[in-house]
Amino acid sequence: MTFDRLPKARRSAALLGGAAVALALGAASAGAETIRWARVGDALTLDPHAQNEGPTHALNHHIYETLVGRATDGTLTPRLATEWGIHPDDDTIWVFELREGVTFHDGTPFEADDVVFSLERAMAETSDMKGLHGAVESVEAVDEHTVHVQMEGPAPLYVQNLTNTFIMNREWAEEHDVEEPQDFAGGEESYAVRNANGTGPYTVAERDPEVRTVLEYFGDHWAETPEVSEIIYTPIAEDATRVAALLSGEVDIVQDVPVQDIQRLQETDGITVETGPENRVIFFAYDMGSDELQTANVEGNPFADPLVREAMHLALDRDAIRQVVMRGQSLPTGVTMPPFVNGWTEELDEYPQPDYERAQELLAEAGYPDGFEVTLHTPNDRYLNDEAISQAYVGMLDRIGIDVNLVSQTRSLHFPLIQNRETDFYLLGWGVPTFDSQYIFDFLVHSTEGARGGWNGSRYSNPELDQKIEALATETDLEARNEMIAEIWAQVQEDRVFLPVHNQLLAYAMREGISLPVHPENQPSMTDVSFED
Amino acid sequence: MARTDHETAAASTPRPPGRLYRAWDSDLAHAFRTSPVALVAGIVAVVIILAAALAPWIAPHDPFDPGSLVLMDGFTPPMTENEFTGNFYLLGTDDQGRDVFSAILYGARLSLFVGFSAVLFAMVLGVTLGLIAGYRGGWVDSLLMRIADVQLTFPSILIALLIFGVARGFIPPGYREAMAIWVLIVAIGLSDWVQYARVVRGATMVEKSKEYVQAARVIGAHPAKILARHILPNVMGPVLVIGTIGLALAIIAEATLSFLGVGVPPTQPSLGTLIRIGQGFLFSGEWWILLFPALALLALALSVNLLGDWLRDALNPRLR
Amino acid sequence: MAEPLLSVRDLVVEFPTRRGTLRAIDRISFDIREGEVLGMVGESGAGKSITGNAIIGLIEPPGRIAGGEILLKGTRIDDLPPEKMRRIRGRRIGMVFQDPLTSLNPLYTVAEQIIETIRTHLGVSEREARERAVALLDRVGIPAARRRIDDYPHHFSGGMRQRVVIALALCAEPELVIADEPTTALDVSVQAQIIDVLKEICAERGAAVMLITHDMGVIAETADRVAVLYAGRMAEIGPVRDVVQDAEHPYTRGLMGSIPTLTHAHDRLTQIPGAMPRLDNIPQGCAFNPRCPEAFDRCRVERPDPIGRGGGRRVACWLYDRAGVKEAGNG
Amino acid sequence: MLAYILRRLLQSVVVMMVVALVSFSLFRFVGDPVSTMLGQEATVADREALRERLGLNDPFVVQFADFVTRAVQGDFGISYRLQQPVTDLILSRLPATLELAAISGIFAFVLGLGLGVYTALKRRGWLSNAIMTASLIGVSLPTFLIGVLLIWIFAVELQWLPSFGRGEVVDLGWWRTGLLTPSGRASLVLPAVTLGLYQMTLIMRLVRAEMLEVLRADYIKFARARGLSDRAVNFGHALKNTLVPVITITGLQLGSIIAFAIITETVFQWPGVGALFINSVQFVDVPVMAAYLVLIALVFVVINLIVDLLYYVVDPRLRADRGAAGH
Repeated sequence: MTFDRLPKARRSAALLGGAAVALALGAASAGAETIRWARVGDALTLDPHAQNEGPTHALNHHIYETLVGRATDGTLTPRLATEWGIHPDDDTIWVFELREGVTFHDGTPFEADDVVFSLERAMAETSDMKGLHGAVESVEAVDEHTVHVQMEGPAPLYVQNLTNTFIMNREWAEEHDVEEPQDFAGGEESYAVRNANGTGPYTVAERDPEVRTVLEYFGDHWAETPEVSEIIYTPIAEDATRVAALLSGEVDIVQDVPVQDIQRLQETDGITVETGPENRVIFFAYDMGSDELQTANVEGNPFADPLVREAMHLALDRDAIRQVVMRGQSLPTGVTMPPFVNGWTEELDEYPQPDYERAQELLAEAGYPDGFEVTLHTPNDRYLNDEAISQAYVGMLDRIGIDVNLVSQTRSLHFPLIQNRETDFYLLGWGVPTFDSQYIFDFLVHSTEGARGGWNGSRYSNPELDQKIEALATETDLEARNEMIAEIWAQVQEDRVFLPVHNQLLAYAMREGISLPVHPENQPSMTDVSFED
Repeated sequence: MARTDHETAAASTPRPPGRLYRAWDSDLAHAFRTSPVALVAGIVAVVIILAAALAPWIAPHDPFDPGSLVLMDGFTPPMTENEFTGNFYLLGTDDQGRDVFSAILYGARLSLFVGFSAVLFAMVLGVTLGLIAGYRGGWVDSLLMRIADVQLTFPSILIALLIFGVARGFIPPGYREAMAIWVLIVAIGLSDWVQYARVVRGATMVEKSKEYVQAARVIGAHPAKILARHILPNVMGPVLVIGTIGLALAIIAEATLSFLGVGVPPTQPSLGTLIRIGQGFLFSGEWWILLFPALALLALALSVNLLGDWLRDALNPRLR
Repeated sequence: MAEPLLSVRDLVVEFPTRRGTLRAIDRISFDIREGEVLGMVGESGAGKSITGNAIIGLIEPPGRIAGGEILLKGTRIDDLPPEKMRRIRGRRIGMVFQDPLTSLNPLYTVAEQIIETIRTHLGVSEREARERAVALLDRVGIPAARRRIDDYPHHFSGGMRQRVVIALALCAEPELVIADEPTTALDVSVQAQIIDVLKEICAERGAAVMLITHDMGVIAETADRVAVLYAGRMAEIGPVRDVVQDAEHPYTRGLMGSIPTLTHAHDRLTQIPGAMPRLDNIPQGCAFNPRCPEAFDRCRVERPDPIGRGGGRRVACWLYDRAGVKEAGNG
Repeated sequence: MLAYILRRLLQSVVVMMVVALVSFSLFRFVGDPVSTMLGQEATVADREALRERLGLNDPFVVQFADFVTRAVQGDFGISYRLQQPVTDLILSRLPATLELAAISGIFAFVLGLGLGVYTALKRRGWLSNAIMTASLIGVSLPTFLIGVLLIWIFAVELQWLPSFGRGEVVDLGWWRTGLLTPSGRASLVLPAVTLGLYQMTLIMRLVRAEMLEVLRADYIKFARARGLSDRAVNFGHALKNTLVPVITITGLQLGSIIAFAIITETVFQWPGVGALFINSVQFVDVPVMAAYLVLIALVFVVINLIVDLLYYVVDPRLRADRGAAGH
């Protein structure tokens, strides 16, 4: 089989080419088809179902493919599925028509059975993707190119959950004993962690985790041939080093550009920066449900008082944060929902101008004329300038008399605080992979029970709203459903469950002559790269 | 004759080594006055330490008071008016609108406090354990020195990181912030006591066999008293030298820990934290956010190091 | 009389300090004749060792020779360039230091240290140097020298080490050996042996010895002549028998009283009250005058220079200044 | 001699056990691995299930016993983060760190020794004083800042040297080296200087201090008095004696070079165990952290042993007496 041999031959050639490029530091676009791509962290694994995490998906999108894709404008696009929809006779079944003539990297043809296998694998106990497939009852291959997914009930938005669920090859997985994702308790490395056999546009030529990954174009890929034939992917953790690598010409594209460097990079000869909104909203949340706060110096729970919450809203100067902290790289918002998400409206997005006098009056009215003391938890390595945002808000709250202790720590210490309800007041960012409000309601608004409310650190609990949220999941009448979404948002906004700050803008900096649009989920595809010269 | 009459103390005759007060007599002061390096370093160190200590009275702003910060003042270049607010700052402002000059003063104050406290902690711990180990000997000595060995296994930065991690586990959430600085002090101090202990232990073992200590023992003086009265003064010279260098090291260690993400809260930045933050602006054009704190740290650490260096030579009678 | 082996003329050694310059040696003159043993006595700080160091050109900076001259067989050596002086050290003037425990480099075997020294000066083969070293060690009394020559210094006892040091000082066959308190650090029981070895072997080879000590007893038994130093100045010099039996300088007379009568030595002058002045506080006139039982006015004003007393004796004391303007005040 | 080594080895085992115990007990405080291992959709039940599978709910003693049992067999489990066997992971990263540590160690030792000797011999020269003062700059700024400044100057502005990574490496089968390619060697320069600067200063000052002490020693004076040449005295006698204490402390410094590599590796994206450790701390990758600390302890113990043996070779006083001392 020719496609079996071809990649190997190309592989060694490309390795040499890669070496030459690496040697020719700063040389201008020598190998125009090779892209040297750097971002802050590496994919944790090549196993497509082992980690539900942005950088991992971003790399895997080059190697594996999903049934449906997400375009840079947020809409769904056909990928391995050419058509999809709810079964006309049974609203609990999703039907996917699969693309024909697709082969895996090892030459095996892609069939419906692979989809069945992959979805079942994604639902396995050790899969990190299983949360997105909780409503699936069974998957069935109707014929070679049609798959039926039987849901437990009506699931009008299920297809939105599929944009990061990759399709593997059943035979390959069985051959290498990777029918289930990595089990940490097992003590052995899964073959799929460093090896892959997908249908994606690139094959893995070299994989040295956290050091260097080389991908080569897969000649038999079904889509149009991309301009980039080779990708050298390097994680560079330090901001300054990453930017330096671009400035010195050692990499072509830098994905996680610190906001403060954007302007300077734009002004630098030979470098361009593309920016665009990310599907992620940054907000503060507070414990409004407990009787007592853990860190406050006053009796009772000031956050339970709507007046206090309103005062805190009025103290937040979103424009100043945008202007100074974010260097203009953010879209201030009044709602905890990125504009891509179904349910977003301009009215909801509006936000008040800060009014410190009014805020102080409200505090006094609420019985805190001298304010109170509380601790704010913030991550310092998760979102763009997360620590600086929190710090700025601490200053603003101080002005109205709320004395905030800022605790800034790494993500692995920060997030458990929210999950375990150990923080009164915290910063959180929320990406919405399904692009629908329900995802936000499920995790952030619904009372904590079962699979829902896991991130409801606000301890907000409204039984009436809970019912509506649950009803959303099975409402198939989209119009009625959107109405319900609007109602829920109205209540959430009225109760000021969150203190939204802004939506992040992403920035990709690259060598001049390259263009790469910003992807709302920060998962750029190198197939989208075009060269101008 | 080439001598002037009636001058008092003099240098030539050998003296019993060590005695702190003797070392601190006018010889040292003279050597200091005549060493240009020591003099400049001393002046720089004193100016910085004084400025830091008097920060609340000297600094035009209080950078630790978040309420006084105007975010729109952020990124004001030095000696320039802010384009939005028209405010003027000598050394500019950082990303939070914090006056860099005031932040340096307060930050140096914090760094020096951490440094001095950590050194003091390490010194007290090390000297005490060293005295005990050297005086008691036997299994106490073995145990303490094995602990020192194990501790040396862990490089100081790792020890500090781990102590920080542990403290976070023990201290209830509400107090973590208030305790952060003390944890830092303990972390740096604990990683540094071995040096003092070793020096003191060695000196103690030599001294304890000497007649005057034996005599004191025979007349039934309490061991603690013997240690304090007879042995301690003899080891203060080297301890002082280690301490001086240790101060510079502690200040740098605090900065390094800040880089690794542990340390004082960002609302109360130390000199090290300021540099860690400023480092992010190396390529963005706001050079002053990094440059001035870095220069301040360099001047402080360098002058303290030079003083320590000089002190080491000056206190060493054999090099005079 | 033949030209002296070593001649020291008006030697002045100064140490600059911040409180002014200290004179550690103040106009000392003496000769050493070939093959003779000159004893040099005085209390600690009197300038004995500095004199020795000055002769071999090893005054520690910032100290320096500020005046006078040192002649080796009529040739000045105090102003030689360092490289030329180096060739004299070890080759023509050997040196033995006080503490044998610290005089030997602990990291080299005895053989390595002796052979290195021999070959530095005598340009002989390694084998030849080794043979000489063995013979020399044998001569200074190291038992089984051929075997023990490859031992490290710490394998030897203090007395044995001092023998090694003597062998080292003599291995390039110098004409003069300066022995700076060679027995002070040793056990009393071996002191005499070491002095004997030193004296015998130097006599054999015709080397002169300058024996620096504060122990009048050793001088009395060993030296041909003796020089007494006090506060960096020469108090008295003369044949040892004369000086011991009939000391003329009041200080020397006091010193003679400190010759050990029993088994242990005295370190201080028990007969004379007070202590030697510090170098920055030397009284006007005779340095000894505050302690001198026979001091008179002149002693407090004018400094006495050594006065020839015949028989090779010289004494720096106004008591013997017959030509002096003022006569001795005491009756 | 053999008994000595055996005793030392036994002590080392104890030290390593203590290190393992201490580090293992500390990990419960650095964060919750489960929350970083699962995606944001995971439920409380999911997290609990994973925790159970990982054995994190077992009593501490059980966890530690399990860890030690497996560790002595060279099995440190699977990295929570990279899902590879920790032993493989560390072995694959170790060459990078060891090469960096070795090169910067050599840089620090050679330069430190040379400058230390020079400044000791010319104690009062202006150049010595200038070197002494300048060397302090290296210890008066935090390592991370020095690294970033070097990148800025030599990679961005001058574009002489690479800013990150190891360059092209050659796989020797069990060891991937960057020393055999020009880009690999170029990549080593900045990290090695950054890492070695601090140690260089320490070694230089140590050498100088020791040498000044030694130059005052009687046997040096006696060597001069024997007319040995300056060269023989300074380098044959003084230097050799200086080296005895210097070797001990320098040996111990090697351990801290490997530890300080954490920062240098992070700044230069150097694919060694230090960067691996820091990433693991952020992710609470307990198996990697534990293995790393045990590794550091092992390295230290080995270095310590080698230093002791070296000491033994250099200093004859420590060797067993061949003959009884006597007259």
